[in-house]
Amino acid sequence: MMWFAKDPVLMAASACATLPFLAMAVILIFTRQHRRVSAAISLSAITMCLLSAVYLLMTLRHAPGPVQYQWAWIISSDMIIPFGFLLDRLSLLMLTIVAVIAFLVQVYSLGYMAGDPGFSRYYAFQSLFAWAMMTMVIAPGMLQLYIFWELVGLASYLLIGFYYEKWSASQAGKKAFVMTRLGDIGFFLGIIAVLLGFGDLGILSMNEAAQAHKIAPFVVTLSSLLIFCGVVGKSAQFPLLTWLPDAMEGPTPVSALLHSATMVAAGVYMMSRIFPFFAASPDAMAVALAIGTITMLLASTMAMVTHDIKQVWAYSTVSQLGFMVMALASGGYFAGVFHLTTHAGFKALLFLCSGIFIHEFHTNDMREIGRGGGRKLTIPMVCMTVGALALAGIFPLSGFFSKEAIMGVLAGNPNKIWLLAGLLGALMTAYYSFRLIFMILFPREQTHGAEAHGSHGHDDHGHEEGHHGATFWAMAWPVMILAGITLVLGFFQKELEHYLLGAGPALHGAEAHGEGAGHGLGHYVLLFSAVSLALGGIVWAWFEFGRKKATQEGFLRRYPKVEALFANRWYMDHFYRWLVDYVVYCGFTNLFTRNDRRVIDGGIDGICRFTVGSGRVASFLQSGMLQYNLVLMVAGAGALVLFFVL
Amino acid sequence: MMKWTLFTPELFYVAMAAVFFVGSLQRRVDSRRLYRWAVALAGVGLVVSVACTRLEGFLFFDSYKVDLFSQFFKVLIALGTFFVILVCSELHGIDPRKHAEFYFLLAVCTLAMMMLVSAVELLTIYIALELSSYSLYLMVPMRHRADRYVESGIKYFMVGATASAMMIFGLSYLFGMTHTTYVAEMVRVLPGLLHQPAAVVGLVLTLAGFFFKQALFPFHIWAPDVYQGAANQVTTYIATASKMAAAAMVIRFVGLTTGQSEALIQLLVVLSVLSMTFGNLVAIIQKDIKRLLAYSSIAHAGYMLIGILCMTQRGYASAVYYAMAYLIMNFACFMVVIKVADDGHNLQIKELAGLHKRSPLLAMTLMLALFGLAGIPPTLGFTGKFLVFAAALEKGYLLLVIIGMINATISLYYYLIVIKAAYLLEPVREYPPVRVDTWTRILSIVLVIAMIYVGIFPDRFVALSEAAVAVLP
Amino acid sequence: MLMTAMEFAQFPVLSAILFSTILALLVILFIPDDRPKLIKQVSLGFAAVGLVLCLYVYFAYDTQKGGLQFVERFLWVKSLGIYHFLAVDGINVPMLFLTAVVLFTGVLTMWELEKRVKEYFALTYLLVAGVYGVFMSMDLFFIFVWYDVSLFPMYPLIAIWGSTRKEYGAMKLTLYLLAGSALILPGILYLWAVAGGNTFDLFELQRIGFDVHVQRIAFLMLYLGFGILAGVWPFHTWSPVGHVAAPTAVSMIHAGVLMKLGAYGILRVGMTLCPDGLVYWADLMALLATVGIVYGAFVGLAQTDLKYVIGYSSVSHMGIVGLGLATMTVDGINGAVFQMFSHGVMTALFFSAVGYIYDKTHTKMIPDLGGLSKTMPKASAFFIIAAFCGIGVPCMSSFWAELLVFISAVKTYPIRGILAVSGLVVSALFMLRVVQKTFYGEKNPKWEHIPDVPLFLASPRIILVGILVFFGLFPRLILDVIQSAVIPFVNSL
Amino acid sequence: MNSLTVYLVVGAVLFSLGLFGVLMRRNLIGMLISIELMLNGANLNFMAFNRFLAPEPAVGQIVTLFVMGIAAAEAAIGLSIILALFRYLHSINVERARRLEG
Repeated sequence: MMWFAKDPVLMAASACATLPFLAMAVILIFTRQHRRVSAAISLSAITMCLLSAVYLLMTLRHAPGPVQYQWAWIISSDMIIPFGFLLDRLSLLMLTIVAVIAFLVQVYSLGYMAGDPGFSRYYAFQSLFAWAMMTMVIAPGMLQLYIFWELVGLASYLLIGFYYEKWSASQAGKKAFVMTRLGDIGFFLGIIAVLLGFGDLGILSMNEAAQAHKIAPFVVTLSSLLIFCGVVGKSAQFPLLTWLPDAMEGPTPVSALLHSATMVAAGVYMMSRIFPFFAASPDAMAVALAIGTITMLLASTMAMVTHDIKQVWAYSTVSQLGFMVMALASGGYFAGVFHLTTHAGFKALLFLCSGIFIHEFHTNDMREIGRGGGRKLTIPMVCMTVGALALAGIFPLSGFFSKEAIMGVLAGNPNKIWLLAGLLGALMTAYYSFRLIFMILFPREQTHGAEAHGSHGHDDHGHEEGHHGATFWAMAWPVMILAGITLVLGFFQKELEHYLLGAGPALHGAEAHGEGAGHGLGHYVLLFSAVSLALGGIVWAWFEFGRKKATQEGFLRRYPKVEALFANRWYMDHFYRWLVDYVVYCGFTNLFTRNDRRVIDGGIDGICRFTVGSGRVASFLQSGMLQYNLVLMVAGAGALVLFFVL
Repeated sequence: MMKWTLFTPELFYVAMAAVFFVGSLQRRVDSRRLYRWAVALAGVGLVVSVACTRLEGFLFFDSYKVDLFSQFFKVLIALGTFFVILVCSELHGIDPRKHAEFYFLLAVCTLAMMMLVSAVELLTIYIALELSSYSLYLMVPMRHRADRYVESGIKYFMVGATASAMMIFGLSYLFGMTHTTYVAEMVRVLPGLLHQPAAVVGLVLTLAGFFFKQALFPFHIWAPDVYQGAANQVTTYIATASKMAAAAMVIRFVGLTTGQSEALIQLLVVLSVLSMTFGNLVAIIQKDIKRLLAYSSIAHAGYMLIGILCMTQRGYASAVYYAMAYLIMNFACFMVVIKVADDGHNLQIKELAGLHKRSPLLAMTLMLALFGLAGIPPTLGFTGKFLVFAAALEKGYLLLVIIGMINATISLYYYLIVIKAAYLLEPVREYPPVRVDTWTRILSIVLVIAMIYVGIFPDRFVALSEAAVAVLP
Repeated sequence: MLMTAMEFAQFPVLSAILFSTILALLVILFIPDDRPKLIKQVSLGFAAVGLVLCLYVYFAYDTQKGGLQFVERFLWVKSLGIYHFLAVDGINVPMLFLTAVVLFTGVLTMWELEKRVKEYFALTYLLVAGVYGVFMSMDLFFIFVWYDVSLFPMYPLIAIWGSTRKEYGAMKLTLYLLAGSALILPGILYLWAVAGGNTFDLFELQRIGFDVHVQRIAFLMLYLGFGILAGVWPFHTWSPVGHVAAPTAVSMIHAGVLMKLGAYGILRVGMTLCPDGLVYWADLMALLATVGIVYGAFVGLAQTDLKYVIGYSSVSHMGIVGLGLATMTVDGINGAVFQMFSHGVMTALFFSAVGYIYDKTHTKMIPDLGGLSKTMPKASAFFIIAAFCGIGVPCMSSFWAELLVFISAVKTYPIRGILAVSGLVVSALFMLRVVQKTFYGEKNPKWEHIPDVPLFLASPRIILVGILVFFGLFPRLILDVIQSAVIPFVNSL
Repeated sequence: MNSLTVYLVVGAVLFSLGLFGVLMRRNLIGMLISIELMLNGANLNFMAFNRFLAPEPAVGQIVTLFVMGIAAAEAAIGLSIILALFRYLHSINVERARRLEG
């Protein structure tokens, strides 16, 4: 233990990498029956982590280079899989984000989950989630990253399916796990490709080697693409994006966590983690850019038609993740990470606010909430509006700055189509987010019954309590804190940029290329057009949903086919359903099962039956008639003679 | 004459036969007393045989060879006889008036088989063989209230008589070709004569006689009917002691050929494969335990033949070990059968149902014995098979060994059916309780220990069988 | 009187482990039938003794020194060259530990057994004696003997105490496995005979070395023979049927330990003695293993019986072992041995968890269950944890094993490796499907009255979970041991 | 005419006739007689070999004597068994005795 005490940095990092796990173990093993104790343990663990993270951020803010600790986790022949901590600017930033969001969500959950029978379990899983995510963030090697990446998946599976008695919840959990697993296969193969082609899985050495072109380009491209599959799965990019909207089956705080700082952020984080490696392969970057763009646009269209409040935010998450991938893929390292940061804040805010509404009205349908008097809940309403503004990219909220950064990067791309797509995305973002806000703010009776949306409320564990009880405040405070962060975070853009890009010359190069074109006059044109598009989106939403005479139907109602396409997620789920039902179940499974029963087992049983049958046949040799037997014997002797003679 | 001491065991059984002959002349003899006499005499006979193990020499103008090999088998035969007599306490399978005759025939048969083991001259072999056969011919139809089994006696007799006629005809040709009746000499010249059809016919027909005794396919045909039709104790005797003599004879006869004839080996390979396969296949569908064991004995003759056909010291030794193992395991099975069916009826497999409750000890003995027969360690049956297959592989008969092992797997199936009956099935109707007296209990425990001890610590017994075959030329 | 470490080192620990089981068997046989409690206590006591001794071996094994330790060797049958040769190296140390753990937890799992208690535990000990024997013998004769000893008690164990189609399952399993041993015995004897027929000592035979053709034939026989027990596709069908039919603890021991005997046999006998044969057949091995991995997962998707599901997952997981062995690399074999261990613990946990559910509900059909998490959260949790382990969730020991195997498999056999890795998705789908259908969803009113598992009955499962997680977090503790044997082994190939 | 071959042929014919009889006769007594024929074929062979080839002239004759004795015993045993069977079946037709099979 001595070496711990000597090195406070190490101690802090270790705290992040162990305490939540211990909290989970203790809760699951000992304190399942004691709800308060469980919450206290979990909260204190995450508080410690938060403090450690902040401490680390403060201490190592000006450190010249990354601080790295490693121990061999396993050693097999010449392969060493280390466990350790890589503390550099990016990981520290992310660590802090995760800790903050996780902390706030856990506080919020004190209110939201109060009275739930699975309260202790909930906190155990929350701890697991936090632990996995934080340890992943500070992983020094790809394998450790992969390991905790998987654990993040596990934790989100558990939390999404938290209301396991609800079929749809467990279904959503399963879907999330399997779909991300699909991407992870690629990730895993990508790691092996790196291992085979380069031999070292340390993140720093990978990045350096790729930048210095020490790795064969083919290997870089191949492994980047494979690793990007992991990002596709985890960050819900096209074509594996449909699990994320379903993932809101979990408790709302979980969605907040999942959509902001942990699960989906993991993908983008990993991409930025090995950004120099990615950047070394233009082909991979192009693919990533395309996929990010497609994702962003598809998700935006989906968000425009749904009435489920959480689903809107879920689609918006997907679309924002698309933005981040676009930014990273066009070389905008800072823009991507910055958007990740701001997004973490305002998306958590949005979800937590929605959570309050859902908690209050026991429904997910925004029209129901509106009719129920959602506007009367002032704090969440205001905060949600703040969040929506940030999402739409309105000055001076954090989303504005990060989105501008992304636009700047996209503008730097010689092919302007990406920029146009980005601007279109910004428009749609503003439209769908304010569609939601307006629908809650200005409820319409006549829309009643327009669409019988399945209620996802939590009637079975609802409870009546005053709006201003402790429960409410436990939820309100985190929301307000987040709203505050959202308001001010944008102004720290320069500081953050300085902080992040001070990291290394390698990153500078990439960034300079990406952001260079953003300055000057073009920059202001871009800025103006983006903001005006966002405002246009808001106005459009006002026109259709906000004003007194608005039908609150949306222009898409006029194109039922398109609306159906959007509402059905471009039939992607149908495709997967078909894939699972017909290819997996009816195809392979059925085939193999029949093969197993009929051919293999049938063959074995057939051999057995044949043996018994031939016994029956052979027994005819032993007839009851004495002389037949004698004939057999004599014939046998004769055959033996013949055998000898011949 | 000192030389007569070599003949002590045989003389003893002559005396024993005489005693029971006198007994059979008595008008009314208590069967319990006869049983006690028989046990005592057979016990002494065993002791005498053991005591004479180390004798060596020739008798009767060199037509009778006493060596470790023969004495070892004599001990086994005496042991088998002793065992059989031990389980005769409830001799319901035979008319009480004929018990003395039964013991008399048993003694004569034992005597004949002992002679057979030592005989190295054709006429002696023939006479010993006939003597033992005739006693068995008479014992088989002795069954009390034989009903439908009455035909087994005539079947045995007819098949046996035909086989022995064929054998003597074959012997006549061998005699004609080699001009001698001494096996050792005959075998020396025989390989050179094998291109002549007459020699071949002679050899094959002679072997047919031996194989008949050993119940190898296709000379097995008497075995199922006789096993099923004879009284339980008689079947036990045929399956144990009589098998020993047959094995010894075949080993000695083949052992003399010293493996010069490729064709002979091939012939034996074919026979052994056929025996194993046929025996095991037909055994699968049997319902009567004794009949099942008959087929299993056919299969085991095939296994034993694998050891013999290697024509190496190790091969013979393994066959000797196998024979010993077979004696013990088979006897254990039959003992259980006799005890469970103590009124002397033929036991069906399903009648074993619930045996584990009716008599756990017998059930365990049966299970171990059957696993032994199937060649499952750590019983001696496994060690026997292992040795046999090892010997075969030393000669490179890989395929033969694989066939043998597949057969062992098939055999496991029907043994498992019996075990299943004993351990799993619930009796469909109330069966009479199994009476297990102290002697049976002791015998069972001894058998169980023997089966496991010899299986786990085979070293001494392997050494013994190797020493026994070392005297073969 | 306490023995000092030095004195203890002289003590024949391995024999003590082996003969403690036989002693247990005898002791149990002499306890009267009407005292089942005592029988169980005695069983547990002996299992604990075995566990302690195995733990001692585990920790006393010197990984720095490596090689064979705790050697006991003397001549058993002179004329054939059979030795009583017990020793451990890095490969069988974890296997012994696994056996002891599974036995111990298995005895605990069957604590509520009421039917023919004495025979049950006697047979279990016979079975375990065989398993121990195989794992510590270094003599081909004894490997085979103990191998068979461990197989045949399965018949009564399944046929008497089993459930679904028990007689069929028992018969099929026994015959199938003994048919496998029908190939092993000729293989072993063949090598022995070719080597001159005077030693069964594994390492002497290894030193002698064999001709390539001999190795090819012998390896194929050994591979198929042992492979049947290891559930190599397409010789796997006994395994689901047998597992379904077997009583809980027998399934635990069988899937947990016995199937490992097969893989261990391939490694210890086949690969040690026939390296050239291995090289020749490795392609086939890798192919069959890959097919097994994917196939097992797909077939598992269609099953409606919990134990069938586990049975097919075993096929899939043992495929991973096979794939690891086929790579012939240190990583691959490390992973394979590690997977043998992890899978053993994991399936033991699986069956143990299902055992409780089956005991209480008397059904293991998935459609009849459902929502069990609500009524018995703890009992369900064990199954769910096992399922996670089966999926290959990190920080469970099987993850590491799979990681190593897949890395080396993709290196050695790229196409097959990638296919096998893709099988992970299917296995995730199928495990989660089972978990969802059995434990999630609305609770079934039929099972509402069922109590959750009490602490004592849960203890075996807790132990197993503990081991899984412990070695998941600290894989080096076991991998270093394994590796100490695998590196020289691979170098000698 | 006075060669070994003739005797051997006659012996073989005797044996074959006996064998044929054993296989064909459905009458147990007939079968028994056929077996005696086979033995006589063997006897003839022994005598012939002894006369033409053997170094020790007595051996074949001794064998023959023994075989004759044995044949007598065999007939006695056979007849007694047939008698026992007749008591039960009231027939000496072998076709009646075919209940044990398989």
